[in-house]
Amino acid sequence: MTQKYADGKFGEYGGQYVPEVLMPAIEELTDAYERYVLENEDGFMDEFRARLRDFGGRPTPTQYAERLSERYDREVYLKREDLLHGGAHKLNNALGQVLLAKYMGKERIVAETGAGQHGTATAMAAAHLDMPCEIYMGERDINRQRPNVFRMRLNGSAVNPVTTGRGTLKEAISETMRDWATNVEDTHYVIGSIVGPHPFPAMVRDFQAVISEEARRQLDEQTGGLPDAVLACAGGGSNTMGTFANFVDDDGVELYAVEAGGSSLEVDEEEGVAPNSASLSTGEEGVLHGARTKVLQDSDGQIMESHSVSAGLDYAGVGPELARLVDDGRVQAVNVGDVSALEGFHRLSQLEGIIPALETAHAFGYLEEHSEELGETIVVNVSGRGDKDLETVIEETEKRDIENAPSMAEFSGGI
Amino acid sequence: MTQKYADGKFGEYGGQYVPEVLMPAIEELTDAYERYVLENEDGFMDEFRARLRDFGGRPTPTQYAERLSERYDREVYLKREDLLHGGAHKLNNALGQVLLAKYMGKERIVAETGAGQHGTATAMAAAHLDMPCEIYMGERDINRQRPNVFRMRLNGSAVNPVTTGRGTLKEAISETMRDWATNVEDTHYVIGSIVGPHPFPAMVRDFQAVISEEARRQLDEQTGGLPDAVLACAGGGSNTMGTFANFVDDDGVELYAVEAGGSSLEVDEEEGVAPNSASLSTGEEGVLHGARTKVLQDSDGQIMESHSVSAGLDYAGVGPELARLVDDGRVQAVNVGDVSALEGFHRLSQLEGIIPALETAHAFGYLEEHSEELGETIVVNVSGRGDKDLETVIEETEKRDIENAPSMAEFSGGI
Amino acid sequence: MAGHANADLAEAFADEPAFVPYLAAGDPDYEASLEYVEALARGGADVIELGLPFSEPIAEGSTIQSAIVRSLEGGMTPDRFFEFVGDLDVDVPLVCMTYYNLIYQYGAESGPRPFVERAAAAGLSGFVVPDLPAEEAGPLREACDEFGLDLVFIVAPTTRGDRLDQIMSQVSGYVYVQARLGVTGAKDDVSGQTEESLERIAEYDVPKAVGFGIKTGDHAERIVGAGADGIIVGSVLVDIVGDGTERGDSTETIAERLESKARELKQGALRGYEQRVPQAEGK
Amino acid sequence: MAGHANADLAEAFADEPAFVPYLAAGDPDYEASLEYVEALARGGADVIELGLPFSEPIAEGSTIQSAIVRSLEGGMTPDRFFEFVGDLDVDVPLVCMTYYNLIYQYGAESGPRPFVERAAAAGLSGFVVPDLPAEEAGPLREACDEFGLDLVFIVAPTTRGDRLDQIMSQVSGYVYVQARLGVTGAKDDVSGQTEESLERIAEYDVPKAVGFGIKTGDHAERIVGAGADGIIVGSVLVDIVGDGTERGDSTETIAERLESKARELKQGALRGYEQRVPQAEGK
Ligand SMILES: Cc1ncc(COP(=O)(O)O)c(C=O)c1O
Ligand SMILES: Cc1ncc(COP(=O)(O)O)c(C=O)c1O
Repeated sequence: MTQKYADGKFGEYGGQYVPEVLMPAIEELTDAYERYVLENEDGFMDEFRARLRDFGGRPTPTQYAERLSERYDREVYLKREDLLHGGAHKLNNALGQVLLAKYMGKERIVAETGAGQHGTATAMAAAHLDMPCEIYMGERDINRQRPNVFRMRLNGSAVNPVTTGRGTLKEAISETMRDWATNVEDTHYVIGSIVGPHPFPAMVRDFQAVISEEARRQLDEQTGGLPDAVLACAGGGSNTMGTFANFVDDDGVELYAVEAGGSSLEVDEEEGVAPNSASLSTGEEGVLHGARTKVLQDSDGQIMESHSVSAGLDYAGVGPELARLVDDGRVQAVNVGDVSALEGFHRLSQLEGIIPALETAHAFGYLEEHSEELGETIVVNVSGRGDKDLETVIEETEKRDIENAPSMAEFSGGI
Repeated sequence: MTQKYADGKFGEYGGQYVPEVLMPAIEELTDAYERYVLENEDGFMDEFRARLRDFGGRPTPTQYAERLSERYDREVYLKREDLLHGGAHKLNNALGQVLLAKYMGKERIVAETGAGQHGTATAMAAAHLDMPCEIYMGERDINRQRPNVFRMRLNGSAVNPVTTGRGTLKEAISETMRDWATNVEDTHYVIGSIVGPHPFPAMVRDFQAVISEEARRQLDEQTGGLPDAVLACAGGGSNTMGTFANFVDDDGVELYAVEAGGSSLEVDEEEGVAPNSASLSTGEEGVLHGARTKVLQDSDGQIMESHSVSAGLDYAGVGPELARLVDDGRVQAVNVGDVSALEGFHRLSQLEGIIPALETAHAFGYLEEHSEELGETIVVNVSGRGDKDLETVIEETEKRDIENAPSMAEFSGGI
Repeated sequence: MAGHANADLAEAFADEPAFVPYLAAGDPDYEASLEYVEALARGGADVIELGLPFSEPIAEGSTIQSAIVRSLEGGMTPDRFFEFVGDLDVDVPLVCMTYYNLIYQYGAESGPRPFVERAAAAGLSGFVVPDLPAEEAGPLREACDEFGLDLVFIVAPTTRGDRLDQIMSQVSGYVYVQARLGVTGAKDDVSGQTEESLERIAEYDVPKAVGFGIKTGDHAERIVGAGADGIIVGSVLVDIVGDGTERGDSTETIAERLESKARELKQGALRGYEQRVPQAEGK
Repeated sequence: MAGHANADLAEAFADEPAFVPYLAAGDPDYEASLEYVEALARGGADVIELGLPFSEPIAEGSTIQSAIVRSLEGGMTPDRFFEFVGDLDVDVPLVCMTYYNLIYQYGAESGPRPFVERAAAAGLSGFVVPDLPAEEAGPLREACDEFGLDLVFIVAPTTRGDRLDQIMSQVSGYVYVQARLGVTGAKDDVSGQTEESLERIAEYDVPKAVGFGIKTGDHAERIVGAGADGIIVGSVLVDIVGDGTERGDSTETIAERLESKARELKQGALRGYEQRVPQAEGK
């Protein structure tokens, strides 16, 4: 577990750009983070680890991928976060934060969600720990991600539609911050990635760092050494930093954050729209949702609407720590577009019997395009499973005529 | 791993009631089962175990269920097969059989599926092990379980609609046997439960026995002892026998096979319909799909159509070994109806943050109704996750006005 | 002839190649089905296999499955089946083809005996039970012996060695030689596996009737020419019933078609036998 | 008065309680918005907070969010905003309320200086930046000092101890006392937290303007009665613009409503002050 940057600054990135009303809560949270997470006070981290194991299903395996290895003539290993309870790495963080809220004596949880993955993870953790929970979700996302909305409701969470703006993740985060500002005394805001004001970026990273802690050990057990390259898709960046954290000090290990290139890296300033979510690759320094970081914005500083075939990568910002590591040259910010991601999705499904999340599929798109530059031993994080994406895959595969896909004809109307 | 009844007879149950054309294949399979599975020839079982770990995500946890324990004032533990790759215990068997087929030099896999859980598990295993695979599925089930059909297609399997009879699991099994009879020389039939002719019941049990092997050890680590009761839902009975296998010799451990009571235990002889799938509780000895076992049949011996809110329990037969253990009084055959299962589904979702398969939910229905008779320490097998059941839950919950369910109003039209 | 020889079945193969047609009893209804079976007798059947439909016919292809569904929907049951046999006006031996569960469940007492007793009383000569392998056949074999009925077994292209011996030690009446892998169903070619199969069982002293896929007089000719003692024909006849019923043809029309198809097959078998006899004599 | 006192803002609070209304510049369009702001001045505004809309207004409730959306859709940008300020015919001090990213991104050089320079040139008197806590405010504070502008900070009901000191050491012009937890939005009651908040900061020598939720002259009266040096009113005015626009009312009608609402609020504040003065003198 890394404990770096506990001051909340990653070079010029990070900080706490939030309304004053939230500052005391953030100070309280920072204090709790330092005591419980960093110092393991009251055995917090022990309990967290135990719950991750028994409730979450950790450790997840680091699997040798036979057919991909053959295809690329190198050793490809898969870190299987898709096997975590809930179907994505998101639970590591959600469980950590809900448990922390309990230790802090909070009585209520709020969270934002985009695709619904963080929302479902938080709803599961809240049910498990018996915490009332409300999830904010853009109205458009609610309509796009109905199964996830239903799962949250099944777990007993309220799902509050956000109708402002374009009704997606960006607006949901803003709205959750508003709820928090109103109910700050008894409420904890479970943010879904390594974004937001300090201590969130550091804390979420620490909760997710279990991914690389395990992967590093498991790979060593299997190969007796370190990988040459580690790949993870990056939206807000929580699975990315979780996958990188314990490799950052290993200079020989190249780290690749694979962003969503969407349909193009060009932006439409007029419309305020970026047809991608590649904030690490193409964003500019700015302040969004409480932190200074790389942001997709127009020249005035207005935040742009991002776009990706994968809802979970569809965010205009990125974690400040990743922004810093990219500037430092420690992490390579790369990206692949929608088509490459869809091909990656079908490839992993067919060759390895693992249907990945569309977010995850971006990492496999990059692997296909650049395997030769990645050295002998490669670890790819399978950040989530693709069950949530089946409808999208049908639609987007058909639209684009993806080469390696099975015929979608019989599923045209949806499933 | 139990190795009992390797002769294929469980008292009067079991046997090999199949067309002569299949007998040589069954003898070949029996030989392979004995050598590879029972004797670990060529390290088969070691490879199987390693793949279950790295690809499947084993071991799955045995989790202490805090809120259920509190509710019932006893210690409730959950064996988390829902965390296995694919979302149900089914992969244990599918992976074992596809691997065995490889060891046997077979070049093609066929399988039947009802709800699609065994089909998706087999498709995943086949993709993982690079085996061409065709899945037979009743046409009605294909229409009811579209997401699972799509998942199989994504993994590269063909899905063959079965139009005979009422187009459900029973017909799919018959049809797969026909394919096997036609292509018996290069094809292995991956049957989905502890049913069918010997060696399937024993072999599938041995592949699934990893569940109880782990649960027994994990519970001992946590409590220093054995449970008083073990509960598992029973359709064909593979997860049941997997969960019981390593407890059968522990006389103090009561074993409960929870069947689907459906809407009623009465049968409609006229229509040839049983509004339940409680073959252990109410079936009569008969011969179905290659084995003598307990069967839902009319007084002539015609097999009845079974019914349950959970597609995966909806089968007129049951594994011969379970039939024997019930006759011996070692296993209690119990059942709960659709309503109790739906309530169990919502209860586990809300209290523990685990959305179970509707099959699994039957075990929790029984726990609710009979917790007081089950002793101090209870293990319940969570045989699968409920993502596949969301549409059904909406429909069936609404229809019945289930008390502890969240309002379904906003999901009325489906999700 | 093997150790068991209870009924009159083997006699049907004694003089010339036997034509053994199959129909599902009660397809599509009781009355019409009586006509159809009688038409087969008129067309030259030497033995008739009468299907007693079971809900899970794992050894049948789609043609016979459909016949079974029609017959079940028409209300066929084991008791109706025995009535049917009694009502039939034919004078060739009748074999009941069904699945083991129906035999096993019949009557108050568990086991096959009540079914066999009733079958004997109805005048049946024997059984073919496709899901009952020799290993599990003991009780039924015993009951057949008790009531003087034959028990026909199927030998598949894959059956060899010990299995073959075991089957042959249990069989009586005739052995059903499955011409190809798979399930029942009419095919457009004659399986090359037939001669090989016949050769494999040549040494056993029991009539060999070849089935699975025979469709025309020419098929029949070639199969008997290859040494078969009889031909078993099902799907092509069931198709005549199914297609005719679907088209709304009259019972008489369909019965005529069956009779003429039967004649074609029987003639084919006889032609095959004629080609063979001199050769056989020449040896 | 704290260490920074750059502009004329504090003066507006010197003689009597200040009425500080808020509107989003450019809501719903440039021309109408000029009229509306001028109406507020006519109605008695002592200082006007002009919102420069940002796409992620995390501190605003739904009323002001909607205004921001309307203004952005009307084409408002930082440069248009400065134009807007230039085009306004009012003679009260103007405060720019916006989010830090717009300040930070403005101009070629990175950091807040270009924005502040331009604001000063446009005649603005200061800033309120709800997402800029004192800890991160250094560079903006410096630029304000350089160009002689005030930097207003918000004090929340939860702000205490060291945080309060730190904010108070950075504030200039006036302190924005947030009357309740949460985000902006008109409420039907006066928060009980107001008096407590005012007491907590009584010792600091800077005008205290209370905002968040003030809706009527009565609210204003009670808040000033409780010791506030001014009232900040946003959502209820923004609602007048929003509702009127939606109903299709004319710009003049809406402007008149704003002016009369402003008058009501200002009068309320004055009444509250009158109640207080004798008491204060009585002490
Ligand atoms: C499966 C999966 N992977 C990746 C992401 C991206 O998030 P982050 O970059 O914060 O890990 C998401 C977000 O929903 C996700 O669901
Ligand atoms: C989750 C789950 N549990 C249980 C079953 C029942 O099967 P069996 O009794 O063979 O374990 C199924 C079958 O699909 C299933 O999917």
